[in-house]
This record gives sequence, C-alpha cells and structure tokens, in this order.
Amino acid sequence: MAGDAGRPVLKVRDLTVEFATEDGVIRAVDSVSFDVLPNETLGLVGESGCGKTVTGLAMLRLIPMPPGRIASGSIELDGRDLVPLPNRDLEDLRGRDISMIFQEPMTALNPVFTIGNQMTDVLCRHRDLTRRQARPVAAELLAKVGIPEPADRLEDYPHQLSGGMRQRVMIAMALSCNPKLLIADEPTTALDVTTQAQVLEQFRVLQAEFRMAVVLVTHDLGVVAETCQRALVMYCGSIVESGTTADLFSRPRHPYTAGLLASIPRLRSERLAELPVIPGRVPDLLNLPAGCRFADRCPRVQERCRAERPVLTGRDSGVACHFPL
Amino acid sequence: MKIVGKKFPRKAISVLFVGLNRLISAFLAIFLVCSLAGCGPPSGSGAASPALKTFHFAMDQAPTTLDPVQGANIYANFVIVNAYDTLYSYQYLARPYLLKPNLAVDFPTVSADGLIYTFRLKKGVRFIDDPCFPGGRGREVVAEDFIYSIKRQFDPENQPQGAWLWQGRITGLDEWKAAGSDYAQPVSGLRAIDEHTLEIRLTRPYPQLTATLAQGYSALVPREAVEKYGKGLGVRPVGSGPFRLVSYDTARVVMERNPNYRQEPVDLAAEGYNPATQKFSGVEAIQGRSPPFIDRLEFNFINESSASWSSFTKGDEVQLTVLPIEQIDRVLASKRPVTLRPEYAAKYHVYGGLEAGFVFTAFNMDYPEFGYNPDPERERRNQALRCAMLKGYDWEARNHSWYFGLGEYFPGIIVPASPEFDPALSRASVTRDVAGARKLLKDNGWTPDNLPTIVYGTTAGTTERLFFEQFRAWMRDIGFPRAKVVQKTYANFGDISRAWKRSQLPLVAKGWGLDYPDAENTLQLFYGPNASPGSNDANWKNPEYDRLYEESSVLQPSPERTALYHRMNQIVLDDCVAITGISRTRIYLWHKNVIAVPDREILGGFWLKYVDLKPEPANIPALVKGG
Amino acid sequence: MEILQYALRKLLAGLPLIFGVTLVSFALMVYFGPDMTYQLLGKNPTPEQILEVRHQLGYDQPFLQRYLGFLREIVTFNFGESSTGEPVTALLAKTIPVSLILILPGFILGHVVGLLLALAAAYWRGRWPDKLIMAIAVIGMSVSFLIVIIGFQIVLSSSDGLDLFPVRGWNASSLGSYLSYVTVPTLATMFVALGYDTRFYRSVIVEEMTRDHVRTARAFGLPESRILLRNILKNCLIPFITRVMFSIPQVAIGGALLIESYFGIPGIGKATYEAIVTGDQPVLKAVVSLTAILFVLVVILNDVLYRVVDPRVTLK
Amino acid sequence: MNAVTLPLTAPNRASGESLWHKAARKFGRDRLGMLALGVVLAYFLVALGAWLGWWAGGWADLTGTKWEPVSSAHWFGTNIIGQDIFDRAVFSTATAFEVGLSVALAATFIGAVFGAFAGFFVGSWIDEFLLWCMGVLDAIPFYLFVAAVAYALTDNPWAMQVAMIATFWVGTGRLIRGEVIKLRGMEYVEAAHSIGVSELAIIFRHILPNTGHILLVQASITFVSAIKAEVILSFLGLGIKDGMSWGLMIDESTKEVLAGFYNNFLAASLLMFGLVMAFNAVADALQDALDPRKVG
Repeated sequence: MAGDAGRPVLKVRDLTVEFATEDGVIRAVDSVSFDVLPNETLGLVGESGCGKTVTGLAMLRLIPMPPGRIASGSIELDGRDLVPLPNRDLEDLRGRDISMIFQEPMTALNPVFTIGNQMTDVLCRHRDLTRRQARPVAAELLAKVGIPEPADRLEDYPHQLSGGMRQRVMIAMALSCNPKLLIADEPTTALDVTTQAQVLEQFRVLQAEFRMAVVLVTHDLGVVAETCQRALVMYCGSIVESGTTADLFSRPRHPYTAGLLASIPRLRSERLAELPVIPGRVPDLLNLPAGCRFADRCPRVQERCRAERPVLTGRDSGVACHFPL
Repeated sequence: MKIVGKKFPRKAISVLFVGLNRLISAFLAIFLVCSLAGCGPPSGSGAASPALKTFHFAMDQAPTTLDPVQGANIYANFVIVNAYDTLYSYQYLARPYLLKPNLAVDFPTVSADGLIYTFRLKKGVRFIDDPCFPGGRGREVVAEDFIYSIKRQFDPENQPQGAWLWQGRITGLDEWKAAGSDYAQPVSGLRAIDEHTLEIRLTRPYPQLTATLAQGYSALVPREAVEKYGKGLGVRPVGSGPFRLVSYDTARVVMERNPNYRQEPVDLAAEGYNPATQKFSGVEAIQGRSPPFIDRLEFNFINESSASWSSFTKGDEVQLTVLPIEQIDRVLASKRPVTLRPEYAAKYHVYGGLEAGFVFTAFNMDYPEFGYNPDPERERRNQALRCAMLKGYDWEARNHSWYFGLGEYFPGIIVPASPEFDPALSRASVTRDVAGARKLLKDNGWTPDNLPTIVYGTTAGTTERLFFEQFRAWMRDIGFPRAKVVQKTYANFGDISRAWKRSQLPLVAKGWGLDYPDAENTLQLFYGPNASPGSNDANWKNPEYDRLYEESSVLQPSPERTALYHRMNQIVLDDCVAITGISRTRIYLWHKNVIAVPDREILGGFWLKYVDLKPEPANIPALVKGG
Repeated sequence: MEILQYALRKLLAGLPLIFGVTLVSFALMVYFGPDMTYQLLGKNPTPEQILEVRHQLGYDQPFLQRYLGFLREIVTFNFGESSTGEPVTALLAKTIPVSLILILPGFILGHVVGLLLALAAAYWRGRWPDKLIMAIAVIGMSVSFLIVIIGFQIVLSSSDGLDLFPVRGWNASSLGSYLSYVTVPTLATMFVALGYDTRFYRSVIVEEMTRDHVRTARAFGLPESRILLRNILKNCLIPFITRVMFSIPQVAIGGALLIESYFGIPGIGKATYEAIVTGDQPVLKAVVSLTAILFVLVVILNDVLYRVVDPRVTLK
Repeated sequence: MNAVTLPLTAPNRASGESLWHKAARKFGRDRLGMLALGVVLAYFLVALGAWLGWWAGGWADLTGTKWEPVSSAHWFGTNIIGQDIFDRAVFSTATAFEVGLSVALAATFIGAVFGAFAGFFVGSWIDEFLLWCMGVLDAIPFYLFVAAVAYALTDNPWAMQVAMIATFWVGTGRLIRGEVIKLRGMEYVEAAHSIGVSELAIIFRHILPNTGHILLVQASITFVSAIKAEVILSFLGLGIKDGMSWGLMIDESTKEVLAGFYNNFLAASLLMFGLVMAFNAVADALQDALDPRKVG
C-alpha cells in the first residue's frame, strides 16, 4: 500500500501558529513544512504539547481564533491555499474534501442530538440529499465501520453508545463525503487496547476502500509503525526529523527520535524500570532557547547547538540536527 | 505575513438580522396598533362612553374599607358619605363650617334639660336597588335603619371605630353592648317613634351630638345588606347616597350617579355662598338644579404626589388634585391670597383651604426624664426643659420648608378653623428664641451632659425623617448633643399608634383633624381621663384643666363656654406640655371645565355631589374664557 | 405517565418545602408582622375595645393554634375575608391577572432580547459588537431599578418629557389602552433585566462554544450561524430553563411590587405589600401559601423540562 | 437529576498556592479592572473620611435655606430643609460601604460555612436540612421577605441588613456546597481523613480555604446587590433607619424631580452608579483573574 507518486494532496509551507496568552505570545507551530501524498498515511509524532495537534487543527483552520492565529505560511489542498480562504468557502470544504476525527469520542459528539441527526446534518450539508434520503446512507456508513444494527443506532444518543462505538460513528461521519484527506487526531488514545486494535484495523480497510490520504496525529510510535508509510517527528513546534517509517524506526538520526524509540517498551525488555528516559523537561514555550530546542536534554550537545538553530535538511526525508546520529 | 481573521459569514448575519428585523417590526406593529388605538393621553374614563359626564380626581391614599362602621379614615369617609346618607351634613360653601340637615328634615328638637333629641327623617328616600332587598328594589329608609346603624358601632364583631363618639352618652347603649350586642334587644336611648321620627335620650347633655350625626360613622346602613354581604359590605356599599359604587380596588374607586337620588334643588344662599370669594368657580350654574350633576365619579389613589401632579397637568387623566408642596414655587404667583402664575391660571382654578386640624408634638408626661417626676424639684426643672424646647422649635422654618409659608402656626390647641379660635393670643410660644431657651436651660441647671435623650417617634418615610432631622438640628441649637436626639421609626401608622396607646413614646408628633367645628374636639386631647390608650397621648393630668373641661362639655355654644375654652388653652401653654401647632393649607387645583369648590376638611366628600362639568373638553384650555 | 407519576412523587417530596415556606412566612409576616389592632381602633379607644379587636383578629390565640388554623385554610383554600371585607379568593382573582399581563411582556421580551443580544455577543466574541453589548449590559446592571423607573416616567410619560404614555394607572379594557399602560413598565423591567440576562446567556453560550462537539460540528463544515442557533443553543437549554423557571415565582409575586406601587397598578405585588404594611393577615396567608405551591410546581416543571430537552436526564 | 449545574470548576489544586499569585498578576494586568479598583478605593477613602469625621460631618446640619442651587458653599446645593446635599451624598458613601461590607461579609461567611457543611456531609440529614433552608428562603419573594423581616424587627436598626444576609447567603451556599462536594473527593482530603484529622478541621482548614476564589467573587457580587437593594428598600420605607443613604436621597428626590429640582436625584444616583459600576467591573476582573481555566 505504498503511497502513489504524484502531486501531493496537501502542501504545507512554513506554517506558523501563534497563541496570545496572558504571559505573552506562544509559537505553538514554528515554520512547519511538509507534503501529504495521495493515499498515503503520514504519521505526526511527538510528546504532548509539541504542536502536533495544533498542526492537525490548522489543516482545517480549526484553531480557536482568538487567542490563536496562523501567523504565516500556506496550507494548500489540491493547489488551493486554505489560509486566506473566506470562512464560507472553508465551511464548504470541511467535512467534504478534508475531514477530521478527534481524540475524545466521549465529548466530540453533541450529547443532545441523536447519532442519525448528527450524521444526516453532515450528509445534507455536503451532499445533495434530503433528510429522508440521508438516513439510509448514514445507516450504510455505520455498517461500513462495523456497527451492528445500524438503523437502530441512528436513533441513539451518544451517551447510549460505548467509546469504541462512538469513535466508529466519528469515523463514519468523517468518511461520509469521501474526503481526499483525513486528519485523525489521536483517534485511539482514549480507547482500551482491544478496541484500539479493532478501530485501527477498520481504519486501514477503509483507507484502502476510500482511497484517501490520512494524517495520523499520535504520540504512540507503535501505532505509527503499524499504520504509517511516512512520519514526521515534532518537538517544540518544529519538525526535527522526517522520513519513511521504516527508515525512522531502523535508523533514527535525530537524538530525540532515538530517545523516543528507546523509551518504547518492547516485549523483550525485562523490566519497565530499566527503560531509558529522556532526561530533563520540555522547555518553556515562552522562553525558548536560542539554539537547538532539544539542546538541554540532548546527550550529544555541543557548543554550536546552543548558539545556532539547526534546520531540517530535507522535506521528505531529513533531520534538523547539527550532529545527527 | 498574513493574518487570518474570521470574516462575518453572510448567512449568520442574515439569520441574526432577520430575527432582529422581525423583532423590530413587531415592536413597530405594536406601537402602530397602540397609536391607532389612541395611545396619547387616554381618557381616564376608559370604557365609559364619552357622553357620560365623568369627574376624576386624585387622593393620596386608598380607603381601607367602605363600611361606615370603620369609616375612621378620611379617604374612606370620602366614599362613604357619597354612597350612604347621614342625618346631617355641612353647608357646601359656608366657611367656617356650618351644619345643615341632610336626611333629617330639620335640626332636632331638644328638651329643656338637653337630654332628649327628636329627629324627623325625610319621607320617600330609598336605598339603591340591590339584590339584598326583596325583589331587588331598594326599600324606603326609616328611623329603624339609623338605630340599627348606631348599634353596629357597639357590636365588637364589626371592629367599630366610631363608638367613642357616643360611648357613655346614650342611655342603654353601653349596657346593650355589655349584654352581648343582640340586635333583637332594644336600646332605651334609641327609639323610633314612627317610621320617620327618631328619639335619642342622653345620659348627660352632649352639645356636639348633632355634629356627630354628620359623620360617616353614623351613616344609615340597611340591615338586609349586612345580613346578605356580611364583611363583604366593606367592598359593596348599599346606601341611599347620591352615588353608587361601580368598582373598588387599591388604585381607584369608581362610582356612578344614583338615578333614584332624591330631588333637592340647590339653594346657594342656604349653602353659604359667598360671591366675593367663590364666584370664580362658576358655582352659580348649579343654582336651582338637583344634584348629583355628574354621571361618574372616579377617585384615583396616587401616593406619589409627583405622579398625581403629572397626571393632572398632562390632560384630563385627573381633573382635580391637591397641589404638591414641591410644586408651589413653580405654580403660584402669590401665596396670600393664593393666585396662579399666568400659564397655570389660563388652565386651572385654584383654591386654598386652611386645614381644620393641626399638627403638634406633645411630650409624654409619663416619662420622668422630662415629664412627671416623684422629685418635685426635678419636675420643676423638667417643665423648664420643655419650655426651652418649645422656644427652640422653629415654626417659621417648618412652615417655610414644608408648607411654603402657607401654613398658619398658632399658640395653643384651639385651631384657627374652630369658631372659638382667639387670634389675639400672644404668639410668644410659637416664636423662636434660641438665646432664651439656652438661658432657661442654664438657669435650671441643664447641661449637655445631664440633658435627657429625646426619642422622637415617626412612621417610616422621607418626610417624617426630614421632620426629625430638622427637629434635631433645632435642638442642637439650644444645646442638645446630636446623640441625645434620636429617631425611632415605626413601620406604619398602626405600629406608631400602638406605641402611643401604650405610652411607649416620649415624644408624640401627630396630627389631628377636627371631627366637628368645636374646639372641644381638640381640647379633649389633653383631658386627663382620656389618657392612653385614649386620645390624650401626652398622658397629661391637670385637675384644674379637667374640671374646666367637664364644666364646659355640657354647655351649648356661648361666650361663657368660649371663655372656659380659652382658660384651658392657657393652662396647656403655661405647662409647656406640647409644642403646638400649625394648620396646613391645602391648595386645590382643578381644570376649568370643572365647577366645584373642593375641600376635604370636616366636610369630607359631601361636596362631590355638587360637582358639575362644563361641556367643553378640558384640553382646549378654555382659551381666554376663564381668564 | 412516567412524567405524571414523577410529578406526583415530587409533589409529595415538595410538602416539606411548602411546610417550611409557610412556617417561616407565617412566623415573619403574620405572627411577628404588623399589628392591625391599632389601625382598626378609632381615634379615642378604651382598653376594653383594644381587647375586643385583638380577639376579633385572633391575636389572643397561641402561635401553634394560629398556625394550625392557617394550615387548615391552605388545605381548604379558604382564607376568609381581607380587612376590606372582600373575600381573599376574589381579591386574588382580581389582582393576579393584572400582575400577569403587566409583567409578562417585560419578562418575555427581557429574556428574548437578552438571548438575542447574547447570541450576537457570542457570535462576535472578543470583537467590538461583543464589547459594546457587554459594556451596555454592565451599565444596565449598575443602574438602580428605581432610577430607571423614575427616569423612564419623566422621559416617556411626563409633560416635561415626550408625554407619550399615561403617567400611571391601569386600564386593560382594550388592546390600545392596555398597550399604552403597559409600555413604560415593560420598558423599565426590560432595561433592568436585560443586563443580567444578556450576561448570563452570553456566559452560558460562550462556555458551550468551547466544547469539543462544537469543534466537531465545525470540522464537518456546518456553518457557524447554524452551529450557534441549533447545536449550541439546544445544549444551553438547561441553564436557560432553570433561570427562566426559577425567576417565575419571584417575578410573579415579588417582582411586580416596585412597578405596581410606583405606577399605581392594582396587582398582587402591591396588594401583598399593602397587606404586609397593614397586617392584613388573610391576604398574607393566601399569598404565602400560593408562593410556596407555585415554587414547588416550578421545581417539578423544571425537572420535567430538563427531561424534554436533555436525553441524558432521567426522572428518578 | 435536579441539581443545578455550577458554573465554576475546581481550580488547579496542584498549584493551589500560586493560583492567588497568578490571579494577582493577571488582575494587575487587567487595565479596566485596575481602573475600577482605583475607583472603588477612591470611594472607600471618601467613606473612610466620613467615618473618621474628616468630612461630611455636617450632613445633618441646617447650613442653608431650602433648595439652594449649586454654589461654592454648597457644591450640590441644599435640600428641602436646607441641608448640604454634597455632605449628605458623601456621608451616604460611608453608609453604602457599611451596608455593602456588612452584608457581603456576613452573607459570604454564612454561605461558606453552611455550604461547606452541606457539601461535606452531602446526602446526610445536615445536607437535607440546609438544602431545605435554602429552598425555603429561595421560595419567598425577596422584597416581601425583607418587608416581613423589617416589620418583625421593628426596633432593630439592622433589620434591613439581617433580611439581606438571610437571603443573600443562599447563592453562595449553593456554590460552595457544589464545590465542596467536588473537593471532598480529592486525595488530600482523603489523606487527611486517613490520618485522623477531625471533620471540622478538614472542613475549615483543608476545604474552605480552597474555595477562597469563589468566596471573593461572591462577596463582591453580594456587595453590589446589597447597595442596590438598599436603594429600593429605602424607597419602600424599609431601609436605613438612622443616618443617610443614597436610597434615602433618591426617595427624597422622587417628589422633587417633577418640580424641576434634580440635585438630590443626580447626586445620589450618579454617585451610586459610579460605585456599583466600578464594583461590577472589579467583580468581573476578579472572576477573570481567578477563573482557573483561564490562568495562563
């Protein structure tokens, strides 16, 4: 299931997102550039707070504004820049060309409307259907994501479903208009392990069927290894390394990536306590160091790292490090 | 660098604005309907057809009940004397006030010893038609109705308020009450000789008896109505007066003409008409015609004088009102005599009437701090203290700030509206003398440290509070520390009455309205046996005064009696038992299309049946005509 | 059926509340309240007459006996006659409708306009329309009701002002006269309520706007206005209903007091206030028990409405 | 489900100490809030001066004649009996603070204690009883309740305040109850329990201090409510007994405004508006600063 070569579905260039807080302006995403190719699954990995979720939200311009704003950069979907797009056009696009599913299935659905109601809302919005026509379509979609007795489920309210079921409903909604690109923000984090596996499997099947590109935002390297062809590693708002999943996992070049990989528990490792941990803490986003942002935690830090900020060496496959592994 | 902002999505705006637009157009529609329906100054008569002559006027309070047995309050009395008949009433235009027969044919014949009164009632007078009568048709008013009505004042079941007028005066009446107020039992002193002749026997001479029969308490109530409506009579009067009740709530009372009211053409001369002072009112137009002249009578109860004033000035919402004191400077061109500024004179008539009553502040002599004291020396110093406070009181300022200089302050307790008033009396007791007061205090050993604390009781209210603050400031001038003059407020008149009646207030500031034009009515306020809970709130007991009072109370009006009154008045003054007093002036304004000489003293609402309206509307301000 | 059963159960559960309200109000307003005796006495009473009147009014009975008598009156809904002699039920029947039609327009408009303003403020939150609306709301909250009434009366009704409406009084005999009398009170109530209502509605809406499901709706391209007016609004209904419902007893009985006394409108607020001032116990008793019952009914209705608008709520 | 959802959520317990620090810092940066606080402090100084007798001591003296216009001797003119309106308005500022502070402090204190007890013993008879009290007080219309209390306590100069306290504590009580229900489940409370700290000590030493942010905001809201209620109650004749207040001045002015004398009305209503407005703004700023979700 290798990504088809060709024009990227999504081209992100120099994307910078800032948040105005009480204490000053925070740059949550700092000059991020990447491409998403048709049909591929791109992983966006990093610790929480590294800016990966904000990047995902920025793809749909869902960042709450204010306090957030896209300070610069472009997000081109099929050659059309979303950043300057008027809200109305953007609304037409959301859910149709580009969809998103969220981490928390418990709260992401509106508790006072039925599943069917919420699904038909989306269907009627983007496909030329009446409410009556939309219902069987919605049921069909639910069946596709593996929900039994879909017609009955349409009458249910979200609180009547389990977490896994709800996430499937979200997926069904996201797929309902056959989007070119799907942003999945930690879609399985809130689920238990068994459900997680089921949902991911479903995900893969559906991706093949719907032939869409997926950006999978996650902190879970295991999920990336299983699902993604390529991955971007983010740290403090910037991409520190990019490459194919295989390359990243076998030959990490950024010390941070290496650290992340080392901290994954493997079946072989005897005791959890012996797992290596990246020392130190993520720097305060308000007072970022001038040089490499990983410098304080890096075992290989040198004088240059503190003075000069490294740049990513290549877009599809590169590393932002003066002294890569 | 591009800054992405959220643009106004047109759809959202349109949704919101369609909503707002609808709302606004709804408002406009409401206002349109409203203006089409004649929103402007609505004719206060509401549903009444324009052909009906309606007179609406403002009073500052609502009556609490319309049952004559509880007709103590002036507002209730206004309605009661128009719904019911009394044996006597007052001449419409005579000042000072003079009695005249109303339901009685004439003044009573009195036996030589002054104990037996015989009254003759008019024949053919009927109660209004009401379901309480057989067949719904009002029956004739007879002497028994009067007896029944007086008995009601002695039946505790009714919580009567007027019994004190006849208590201990009419033979057998108190015994009748003591025996359980059984209406089937006769009262020896009240006898119907025939249907239209009544005899009253007294225990001792009571020169004021006839005057008490002009009060609402003595109004004739048909037994059938009491039996049918019980307490409901308070909201449903059934009488034989010039008007009958249409509706009654806390905001207004509406009455309509009693179509069967007896025909009695007005004789202005007999009503005490004085062309020199009353011609302006156009009252000559009613000469020879039978009242009532208006079809509907509306009493509007408006507490806020500002509101009643705007109602009055804006159109014919209210056609007659008392001029609020705060408007006096704006409206009056001169105070003595009362005349209006031209812009008001073009629209309104004005009449200033001196109150038949007064306002005074009595010391409660029960308080040893400044009243009676076991120590004769202290009692003597207390008297000096009271006299000093009298000297410190500033009647001039009080009159200026509260009555715009229109009130009349006078020494003693015989009010100017009493026939026995003595204009020659020395005004020393109402002339402020701060130096004299300070000297008096000093000479009698009073210092800021040993002066007693004076508690000044009032009801809750702005005016009352300002009265107090003014009083405190005056007392500070004569040497009282601020902390020694304190106010005590009571929620309502009932509560402060309780304090008075229980002798719990050191300083009693109150007003008294005359029940009849006889100084006896105010002199009894200091009669020893009337001490609390009676009307002698000062609890003053002076043997000489009490003896003179008893001596005078059985005398018919005469120079001898007047001389006794004057002696009593002087005793009150000499003992400095009260800071007294002032009679206020009420200024009435009314639209020029109204023919009336209004008043509310003693007369109560008797004058309302003589009110007439000129045909032209009030708002075309009678152009030059009235001026 | 479920709702009916529930309501019955709640009504039973509401009995302690009714008991409490009546007990407290009885003690305050009736037992320790103003003494009517001295108002009923004439100008020159004797001690004997005072005792007679107190006996007539029942003041000489012990507290418990009087309170039990009151409970009996509540059960039979017979409060006797007011001090004017009018049956209390007749008085209520006369005054309550007046208060209702007096207060309703201002009450409804206050909430509706408040909600509209709140929606506008929430829609443009952080921008100038929001700031303007919220500034006006704070100003509205800071002006005393009394000052608003006096001000509106001067400006709209007096001959010194626009002179558009009657200064005071009440006449609802026709639509036109009703509107002319009700307008100034309505505007005054609205003006005062608006600040509080707008702020409340805005804060609820803005709180709801931060929820995940709103982001979901946005991510699926639902238009902002639709999200606001449909998705968010429905989620806000519970706090809205609570606010509206619980202001009903206050507004129905207490809220009209100031308006009624200032504009001389014969409604239940004024009647009750006068009953307190004069100590007219039959009227007080009736109003107190009505209030308590109304409050319990509102609590029940409130719960039932929750059930209607929020599927997660069950009536237990 | 019939509990009303409470708008405030628990503050970040981990940084309990720094919450106040942060809030203070945040408040300091709120320019409007600081301005409003300055205005309130200015009013307070005026009130303080009146208490200490520095000024406005002549509010009760007859220093002029009736209804004098504005002059250098009488900055706001004089009233109907010749008292200086400026002095009276200034003195009323002290009254406003007396009423506002006494009611706010007492109502907040009672609300905090009762709310904490109800919340801590949630479900027990104590909770039931306190909820019943709150329900009863909620069910009686405010002005009628105040009128009734005022009459029941005729002689007491504090009748109005007592009535306000008796009703205003309920709102705070409900909020605190909800908050305490949340807090009692926190680990540190359970820890205190397990090491045998007495329940009273837990409530007063461990739980109540953590509701301080709610109490502060509630107290400021109650302060404003009390000042506003005083005006209406004074108009109804149920207000301040001895002394001077804006409510009494406005009551005085109702008769004067239609006579064209606006000094009393303007002096009292503008001064009151200024204080209430500033206090509302302070309350808002406090709420913003103390809202844990917004603490940056």
